[in-house]
Amino acid sequence: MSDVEEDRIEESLFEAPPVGEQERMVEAVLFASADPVTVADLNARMPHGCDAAAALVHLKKRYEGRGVNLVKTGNAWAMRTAPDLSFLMQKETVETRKLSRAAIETLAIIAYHQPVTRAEIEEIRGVAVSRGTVDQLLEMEWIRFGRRRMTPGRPITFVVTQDFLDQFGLESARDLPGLKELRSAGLLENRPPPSLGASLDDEEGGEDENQTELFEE
Amino acid sequence: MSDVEEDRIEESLFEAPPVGEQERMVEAVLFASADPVTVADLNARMPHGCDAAAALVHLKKRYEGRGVNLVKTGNAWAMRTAPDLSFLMQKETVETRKLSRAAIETLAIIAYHQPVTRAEIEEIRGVAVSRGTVDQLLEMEWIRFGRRRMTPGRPITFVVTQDFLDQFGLESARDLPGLKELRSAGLLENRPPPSLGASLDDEEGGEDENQTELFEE
Amino acid sequence: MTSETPKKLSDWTAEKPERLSVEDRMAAEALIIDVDGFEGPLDILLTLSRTQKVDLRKISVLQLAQQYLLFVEKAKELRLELAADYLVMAAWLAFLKSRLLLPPDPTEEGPTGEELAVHLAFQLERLQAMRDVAARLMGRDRLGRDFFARGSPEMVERVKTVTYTATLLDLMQGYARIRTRDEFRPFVLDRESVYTLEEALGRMRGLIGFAGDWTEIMSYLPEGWDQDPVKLRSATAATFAASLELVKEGKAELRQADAFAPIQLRRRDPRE
Repeated sequence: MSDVEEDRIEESLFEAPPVGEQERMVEAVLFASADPVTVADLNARMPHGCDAAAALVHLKKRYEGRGVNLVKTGNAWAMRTAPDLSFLMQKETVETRKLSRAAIETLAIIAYHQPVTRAEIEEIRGVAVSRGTVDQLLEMEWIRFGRRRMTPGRPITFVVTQDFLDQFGLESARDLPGLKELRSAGLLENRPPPSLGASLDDEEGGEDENQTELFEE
Repeated sequence: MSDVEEDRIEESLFEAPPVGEQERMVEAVLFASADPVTVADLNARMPHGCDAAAALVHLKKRYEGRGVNLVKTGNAWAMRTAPDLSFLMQKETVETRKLSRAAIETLAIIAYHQPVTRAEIEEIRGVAVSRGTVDQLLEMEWIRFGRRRMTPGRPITFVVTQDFLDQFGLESARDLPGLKELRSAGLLENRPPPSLGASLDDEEGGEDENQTELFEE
Repeated sequence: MTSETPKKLSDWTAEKPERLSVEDRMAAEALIIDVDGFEGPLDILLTLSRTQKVDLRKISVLQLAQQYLLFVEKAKELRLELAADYLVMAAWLAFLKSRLLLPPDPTEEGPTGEELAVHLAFQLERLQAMRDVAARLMGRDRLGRDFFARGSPEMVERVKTVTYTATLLDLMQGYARIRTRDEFRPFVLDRESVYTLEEALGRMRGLIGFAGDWTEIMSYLPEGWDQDPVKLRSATAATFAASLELVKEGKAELRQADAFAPIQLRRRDPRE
């Protein structure tokens, strides 16, 4: 028997499970995992021919208003307890490390201005960014290195991670509170000081492009 | 005001939440808890007047046939993925490793000299062939047992399989390059001074003869 | 965030390392603002701007510059050591102040005082905006505080399948390795045409029992050894030597009728 024939037989033997069954599978996998699972990962784990994305739509609806909800963070899905029931969870609460003011501001700047270079963060805060602050955020895996900026010196940029989105219950960086208002107020622009020449304008152009790309993908 | 009076006021102020709400609470607590939770524990954590046991009955029914089930372990309750979906909790990873030197050499000898007995392989390699090496090649289905040799002891011979030919993109084992080609390809470069014994060309001649004979059976 | 009092500012964890000696710290206590609690000159400007109680876009940068310079003066009076960037800002603001006060000089290059002031206002507004959204961000429901992940995640069992690969090149190199290694075998005398005494003895011991009567020892030569003269000589010598050995052991008898006549061998009955 040739391989082609074998494959054909296998396919007919292992047809994709019914939709209801696929929903159960997605439910089980997401329920079992503490971390968000991507659609690609779900499809990889489910039998051949399954459509995890479709199953997720059904499942999300099923868990609406329940004590546990299906949430999307970045391009992954996770089960999380409903925020209104947090009062029941004192027992589960993990004492989180208090972030310094510098760290909180740096995090916010990276989230709203990403991808952003260290120099740009310093420009916005008007003060040098200490190594410790960036290290702490990197270590918490709330930020990570992004692409290098195509400007002289090719500085590395910072972007927020999926963990960050998960932590703050955000579906994507586009859902950051007040993002639209800030943008329409022009406060996310990397406006160069007027003393500097036109050379920086190019950089700004590239910046905006980058950002648009990041937030609209 | 006495304690009894206080309790009474509290009770009227904080009526037990509706049953549906209690079910949500139990759901969230069981989901987030690292360990199974007892009914007493649930009642203690839920607002005054709640009946965790009743909520559990509803919740158990809700999860019947789902990808996640409510299970009782000892006198405590927990959420677990449905047993029939346990296969999803396995992540299959395929690791590709390079074949060991012993296996490659054994395979090469079988390919060039087939059908060949274990004793002959050992004679050519100059060392004993471990059972594991042959078993591995058999398991990979790159070699298989050939006919028995019509000599004392009637030893079994090994030959390469169609899988082997497919893997190496060969139409037949005769397509394997001869020693002359190996040398012109630079694969025999580190040959020692030809001072000893028969010259390589003679050997190759014998070789070719052997091969022809072997492959024409 | 805007309601923060200077007192509270000092409670914030300072990002910069401690710059003040204990003595200076004591002095700083008296100062309305703990400089070390600030996150740079922009932060101070932002705090000072609050006294104007206006929209940051309508802020008087000139007034702000004056306030900042006053602050720096006071810090100097108190012998408070200010970091370089605070002094750089002071110098810059003094320059800005002069530009804002003097009528613009058309021959002078570079941005006008107005442009610089607008940019400073923008910087302040942007920093304030970042602080506001940072507060909103931190006020969001948080994982592990307001909503929770699975308490007892079920571990994904990893089933590892190992597949082995080899390329045709590996195979050929492997074979080439074996074939070339053969040429490295240690030197041994080529004994192809030598029939040893041991070989002859072994052969004769096996055959002698079948031959009851006198037999020529030449018939004990191994097959194929009588064609090549070199081989024939070696085999003959070995067979003769083996015959003598057998006689010595008392297992056979030898006889020869005449010089150069065939030598005959017979098994000797052990009972005799």
